[in-house]
Amino acid sequence: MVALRHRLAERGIDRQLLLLIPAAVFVLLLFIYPFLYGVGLSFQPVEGGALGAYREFFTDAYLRDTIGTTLQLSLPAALLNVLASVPIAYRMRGRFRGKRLLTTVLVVPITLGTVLTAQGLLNFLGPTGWFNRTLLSTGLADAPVRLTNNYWGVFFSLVITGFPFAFLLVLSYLSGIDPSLERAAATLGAGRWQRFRRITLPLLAPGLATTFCLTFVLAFSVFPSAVLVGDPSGTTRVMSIAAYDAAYVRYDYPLASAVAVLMGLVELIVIGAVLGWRALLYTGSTAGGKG
Amino acid sequence: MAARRSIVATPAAWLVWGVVAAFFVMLAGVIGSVVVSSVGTQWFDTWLPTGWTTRWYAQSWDEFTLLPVLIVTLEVSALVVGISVLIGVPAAYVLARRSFPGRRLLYLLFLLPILMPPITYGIPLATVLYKYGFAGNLSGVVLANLVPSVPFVILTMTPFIEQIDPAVERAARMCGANTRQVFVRILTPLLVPGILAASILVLVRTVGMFELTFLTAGPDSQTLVVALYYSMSAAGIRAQQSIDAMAVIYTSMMLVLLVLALRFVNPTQLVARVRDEGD
Amino acid sequence: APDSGGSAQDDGGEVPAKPGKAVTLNILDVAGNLQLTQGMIDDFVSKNSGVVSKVTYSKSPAPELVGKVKAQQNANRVDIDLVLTGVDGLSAGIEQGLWNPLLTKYADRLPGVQEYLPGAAAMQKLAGDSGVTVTYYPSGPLIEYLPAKVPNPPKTAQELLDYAKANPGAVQYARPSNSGPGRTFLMGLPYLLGDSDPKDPTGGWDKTWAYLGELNKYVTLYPSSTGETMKNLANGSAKIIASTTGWDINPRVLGTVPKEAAIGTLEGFHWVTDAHYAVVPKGVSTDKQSAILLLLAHMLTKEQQAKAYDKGYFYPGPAVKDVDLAMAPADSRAAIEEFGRPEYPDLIAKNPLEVPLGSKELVAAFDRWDREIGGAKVAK
Amino acid sequence: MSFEELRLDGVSRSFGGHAALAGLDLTIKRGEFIALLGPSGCGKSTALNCLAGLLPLTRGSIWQDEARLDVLPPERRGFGMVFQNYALFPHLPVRKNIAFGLQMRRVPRAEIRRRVDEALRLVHLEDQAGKLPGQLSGGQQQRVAIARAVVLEPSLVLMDEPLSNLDAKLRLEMRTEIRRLHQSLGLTTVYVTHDQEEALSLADRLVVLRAGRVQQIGTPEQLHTEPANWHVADFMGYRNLLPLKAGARRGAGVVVEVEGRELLGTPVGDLAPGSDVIAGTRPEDLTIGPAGGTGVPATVEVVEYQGREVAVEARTPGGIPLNLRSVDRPAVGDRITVTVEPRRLLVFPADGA
Amino acid sequence: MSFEELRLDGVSRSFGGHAALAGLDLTIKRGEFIALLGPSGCGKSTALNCLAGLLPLTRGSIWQDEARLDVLPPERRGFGMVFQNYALFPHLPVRKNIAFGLQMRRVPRAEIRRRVDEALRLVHLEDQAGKLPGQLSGGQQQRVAIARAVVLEPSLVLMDEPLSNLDAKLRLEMRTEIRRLHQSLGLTTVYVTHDQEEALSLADRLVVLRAGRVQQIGTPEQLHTEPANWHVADFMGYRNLLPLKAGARRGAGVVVEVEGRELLGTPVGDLAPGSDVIAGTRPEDLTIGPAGGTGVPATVEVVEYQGREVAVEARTPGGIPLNLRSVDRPAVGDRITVTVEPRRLLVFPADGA
Ligand SMILES: Nc1ncnc2c1ncn2[C@@H]1O[C@H](COP(=O)(O)OP(=O)(O)OP(=O)(O)O)[C@@H](O)[C@H]1O
Ligand SMILES: Nc1ncnc2c1ncn2[C@@H]1O[C@H](COP(=O)(O)OP(=O)(O)OP(=O)(O)O)[C@@H](O)[C@H]1O
Ligand SMILES: [Mg+2]
Ligand SMILES: [Mg+2]
Repeated sequence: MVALRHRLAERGIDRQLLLLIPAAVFVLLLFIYPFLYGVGLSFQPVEGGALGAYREFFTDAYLRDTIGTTLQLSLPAALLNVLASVPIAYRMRGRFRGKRLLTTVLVVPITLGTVLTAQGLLNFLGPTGWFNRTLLSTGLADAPVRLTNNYWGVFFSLVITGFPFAFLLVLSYLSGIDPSLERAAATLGAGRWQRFRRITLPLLAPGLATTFCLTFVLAFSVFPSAVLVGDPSGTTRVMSIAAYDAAYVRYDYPLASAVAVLMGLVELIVIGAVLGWRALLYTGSTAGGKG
Repeated sequence: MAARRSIVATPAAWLVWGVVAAFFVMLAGVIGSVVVSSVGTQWFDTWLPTGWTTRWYAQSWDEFTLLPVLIVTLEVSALVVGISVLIGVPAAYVLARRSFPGRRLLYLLFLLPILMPPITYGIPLATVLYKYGFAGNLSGVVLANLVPSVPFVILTMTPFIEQIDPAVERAARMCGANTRQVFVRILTPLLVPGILAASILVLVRTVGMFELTFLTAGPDSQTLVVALYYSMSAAGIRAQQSIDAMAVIYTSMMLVLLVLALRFVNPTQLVARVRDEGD
Repeated sequence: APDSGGSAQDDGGEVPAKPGKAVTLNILDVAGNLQLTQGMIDDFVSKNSGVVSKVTYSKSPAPELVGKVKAQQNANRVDIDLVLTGVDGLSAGIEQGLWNPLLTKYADRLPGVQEYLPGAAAMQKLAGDSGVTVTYYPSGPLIEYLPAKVPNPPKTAQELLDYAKANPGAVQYARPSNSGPGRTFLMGLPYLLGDSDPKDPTGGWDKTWAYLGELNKYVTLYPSSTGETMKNLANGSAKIIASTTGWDINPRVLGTVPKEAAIGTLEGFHWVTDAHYAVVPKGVSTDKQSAILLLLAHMLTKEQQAKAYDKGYFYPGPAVKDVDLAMAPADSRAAIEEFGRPEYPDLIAKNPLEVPLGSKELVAAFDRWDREIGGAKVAK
Repeated sequence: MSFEELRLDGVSRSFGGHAALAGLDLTIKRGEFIALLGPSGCGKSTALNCLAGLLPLTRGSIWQDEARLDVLPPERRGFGMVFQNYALFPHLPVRKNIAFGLQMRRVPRAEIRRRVDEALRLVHLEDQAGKLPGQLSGGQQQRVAIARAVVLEPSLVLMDEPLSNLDAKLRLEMRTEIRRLHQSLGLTTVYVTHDQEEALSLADRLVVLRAGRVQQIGTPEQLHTEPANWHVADFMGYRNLLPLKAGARRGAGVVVEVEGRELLGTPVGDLAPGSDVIAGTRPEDLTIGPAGGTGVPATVEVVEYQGREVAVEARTPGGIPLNLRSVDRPAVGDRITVTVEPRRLLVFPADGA
Repeated sequence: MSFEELRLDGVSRSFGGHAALAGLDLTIKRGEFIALLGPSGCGKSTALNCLAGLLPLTRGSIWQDEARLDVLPPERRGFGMVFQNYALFPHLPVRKNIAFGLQMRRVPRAEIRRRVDEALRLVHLEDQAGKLPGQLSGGQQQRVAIARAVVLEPSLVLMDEPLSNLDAKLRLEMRTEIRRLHQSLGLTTVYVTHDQEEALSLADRLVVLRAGRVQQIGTPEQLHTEPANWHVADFMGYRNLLPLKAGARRGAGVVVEVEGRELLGTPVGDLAPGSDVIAGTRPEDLTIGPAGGTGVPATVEVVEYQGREVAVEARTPGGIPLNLRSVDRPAVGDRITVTVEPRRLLVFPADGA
């Protein structure tokens, strides 16, 4: 009994693992069964055998290309969101007046929701919106610049809704890093950039990986804005539109499930790569020693 | 107060603040144009609407009986945020701190609900919930929304927990704190920035989650997003301004929630670091 | 909710003439129909508190409807008692076997059904026995423009194309799968162009697809909603847009489109009609079914139908014959007198009425439009 | 929660194959004060963590009287601990840090107040009670850590170098306080230190560890005067350790030869004549005589001021360095002779366990 | 980056109104070894941080020869620092932690390798080079921190209690290494310690701080034998500080009366007869005589083993506690008399600055 406990302790198993149970039970009961049902459904298409839905997806270029379209939209958006948050959050670590206001304002877009964002983009960036009006009246452009109902509209909406997420997370992760480490690096002759590059960034990297994954997932499953400010039959025909189409327009649930499963798979590949890379990083405490 | 070294802004700093400023301009434009439109009578090819009115608000308020909807939304989001933090943080803790066989598999399991679009599992999930009498009322909406929220909390919190020095927990145990007390008294305060961030994300997701909410909601457990979605994408004629008004209502509600959240949790915690020293 | 009652066991039996005790009805509107009919329903409830004690309304976009009803039926707990839907939701439900074919047994309890306008009757036929037409309008296709900017509007399909060619970006219609007028325009084209089989978008629409392809070269933007096209018309970034009778009158009443906007028709057009239906999901208790039958009978009376004029939202609106504007409520009359168009009764009377495509064909048309017309933008 | 004795039975802990602590056997009586001593990295903190329950054992067991202890989680053992890296709760002010354990034990408010005040007084931090740990100096933090542990009056308190960051004066004071606490509260204490003087003055018994293994367990005097092997001697301040050859026995003593002079020493263990030995002595046990005296000749190389005495480094003609202490102050370059009493020169086998 | 002298000019730093360091004036010559001494919380780390550029000054300036230094960011000052809390980079293994500064200075690879190896040897961590800081013992971490700072051979190295977590033996070794480094590389060093012995043995000059203010600056001997006031004396090991009344002058000395016996002491500063004074002496300067001798009578209360000597606590009939040291071992309860040489008894004004 005790020997077993010792052996288990060495492998890291003890009563603390019980803390996992509520979450695990929850996911098992409410997710796994319905999910397997959905996956099962994707293998029971109306025609074409077990893999019919998948075959249809991959043989129909109009469906297949949605993978590329989605990635082209979500990868740059997620990347931009994360990368832009880092320098901004980094600048905002110290104390300065108005910091709280600035942070709050940066976080406000979280509350916008897709609809207001979409409406706002259509109004603001539209052909007669304030933006184009300003360009025209200042003579910066002689015809309205088209920024809505195409790739850029969706991209902007992903940035507006995704950036605050990323910023909030990055700022929080950043503030968990012991500031005395940067000081130590400074006394060792590291300038601002090197301190950031060699000390802060590596300690922040695991958080960045997670942030990237979360914003990527949000961007990848973009749906309403792809329809509202995008070009849903062309440049912004993302996978979720294809899935939605199959499920709610054609009521072809097997195909819809297949598309959704493929969406999950593509996301999993990207996230797996990122998290795999994260596993190679240092992920422990970010304290520098005592105190 | 401490004398500050003169802040000579480097080009990099200018760039960063420039980008922030551009973002703010964009944000102001986006929000402003919607708000202006929602209180305008007619707005054609001009800088500002020709007249002002509040009838779009009155109209959407009546059409969707928004008061009960708002209350339901508040209840649902509070419950979802609370429960998912309660369930998710302990799980994240174990996943961040411990290594045990099957950890990676479990992590993957927790990741799936975030990755999978609700289309895959929404209808069977609703069926299950209806079968056991959970759907069609508030509990169903809450349960369904928890499915992606709990994993979301887990994923967000893991790096936060990794950052905390384990010695602090050990010290608490030596003071006689059991696991629950370590959580409540030590980890939670240290994790406040993380929990706050995660809660806000979950809140936004929940308030904005149409599919699962719609599939499991009963007639008196609709949330705001269902109304909003309707005004946005339903058939029929709807003035742009009334959509704008709905969007503004939605946003104000989120803003109120955010402010409330920041009220109950010390707002400086969101940005201040616990270990803040000197300057 | 415990009082939502309906379970599969008691929906098969005979529907009593009156419910045993007053019931609560949960009504789901997926077509924007309550705008027209809520007044009728409230009127019924206030007069028949012994039949219906309370009504709850909820609304949602049509597509998700099927999933929800399906989930409820799978679990034997249906809490949606009455669905107000357009053609899309109706036929999707028929395909999935969700609706209770009320009319097969109880047509005699709905005398109004015999009184339908010809167009409404045709729409009712489309529904089989699964739904009851409650409102109806001939819809479009129409074109809408500002006379100040388009002094000489095109009169034929060819002229529309020429106009588009001369003014790239000036002609606009919304993506058909997201927009009523867009869809009506799509379905109306085969009649305008004289295609071989206007009901078969895959095989019989050669001219239509060719025309749309040509037009596509001069269309820079397919907005995702009709509202957007209306806005663009109003702010001048679009000059001619596709429209319908409702979309012509109601936005001008609301003020989102200038009052002076005018409509035009293209020579030789056929109306592609549209209607809203009331359907009852399988699994609703017989007590509730009986209350619903009484409610529907009430809604199909002429006095109630007159409320469907609304503010031109579904112009004209009533599905039954001989409902004059004069019978409509005062504000409705006022709005239509101000913003309505005298030419409509004539246009409706003089042009053939056609029922829309069945859902399968319509989906096929959307799909092809997305691939060949909307999606072709990618290549540009 | 009080106990009669605590028994460690082959307690071991490895980190990925490397044994940080190997087979520690030790019985601690109630009220005893045990010090763990040993060079950096020898496993002192590991031993403490195992005892506290913070590190699961990889072998062995711990018993409290007849109850098995190593299966209990740390919070159920009822011990107090002062951590080497303080581990203060960064979000709680000093007062709350100290009150934490009492709150966990549901002590009434008023009493918490009283006891915390007392603990604050004990560590001289009355005016810092409201600060957060991040605003304290290193020594202040360490004192908070001490207060936090002793305020609980636990049945066993574990201290990991609790005084390492304090100045000499405060250290002496705190040392006295710790002893006072130990005595008045009957606290059983296990104390890790690298400071032999501290260990000698505080502890009833010392445990000397090296590379995870126990070298010697004994009273301060035993360790000081009879180190079991040259490693212990090295650690106990025998700074002069000369590798020599054993000579003949002379009575209870043994002869060793340094720079051609015979010295008499006390053997520790069996020493075959001619075997390799290490002769050890403390700087303060070497006596400086004038050049040409009877002792080992040497030349003064470094003289270091140390207050009342000076530390002297000298070197024999053969190059052997010697550390000495002296009240007089020789000059660098002086020639001296060095003598030692036989009982102060210990001779160990060179392969000393 | 070398300099002739470093001048601190009224350097001050407050935290929220409380002055942690007030007006530090100090000139450091190249190659000098300065120790900052003082009780916990007196501002030692603050002074170091100000010098390193990690804390902005609230007043004063720092000059390197003729160049103003306090406006430069830390990385441009070219100093090395050992942090009190180590501040090791948790994500880098030991070797990379040490190499970090060299990499920042773009030292060629091969040389980095060589110098890091040497530094590792210096701190005896050759076998831990691949571990992460979190896997090291406290003392090992501290040694990494030392290696990281000295490997740069900076023009000035700042050390904040760098040896506090090391055992006595290693401490002595490291102390020697630090001195060797200081001398061979000509490193100018500012060294914070709480250990007066360490300070005395290492430093050219000592700076004693109390509550943010300089009490005395001087050579080790000056401080040891001529503390400027009773606070410094207190800190320098004058454990017996008796509040008395000044008596008459007698030659260079002054008479004070303890328990009815007159003692002759050395006055420090002006002492009006009858004024309040504090007479201070070290435990080791008190001599124990048999009962009935000429000194102050007392009774032995505590005897503490401390290796070669014992520490004795005795109490006079009037209740004044005395700390003594003795090679012989009196028994508790023994009656003794205590005497002191006049030059070992310093008499300070009681309101000593
Ligand atoms: N988590 C760990 N992973 C790997 N090795 C470890 C870990 N913790 C400790 N060790 C190793 O175990 C040995 C003993 O460490 P321990 O902390 O017990 O030393 P210590 O005696 O307390 O030393 P010090 O006096 O320097 O604090 C050291 O060599 C250390 O490097
Ligand atoms: N960030 C801060 N906020 C407020 N007070 C502070 C802060 N940092 C230090 N202090 C205070 O300033 C005083 C001097 O601190 P400092 O760290 O210089 O002491 P120290 O001499 O290094 O002490 P030790 O020997 O204990 O390390 C202390 O009273 C401390 O509480
Ligand atoms: Mg240790
Ligand atoms: Mg300090």
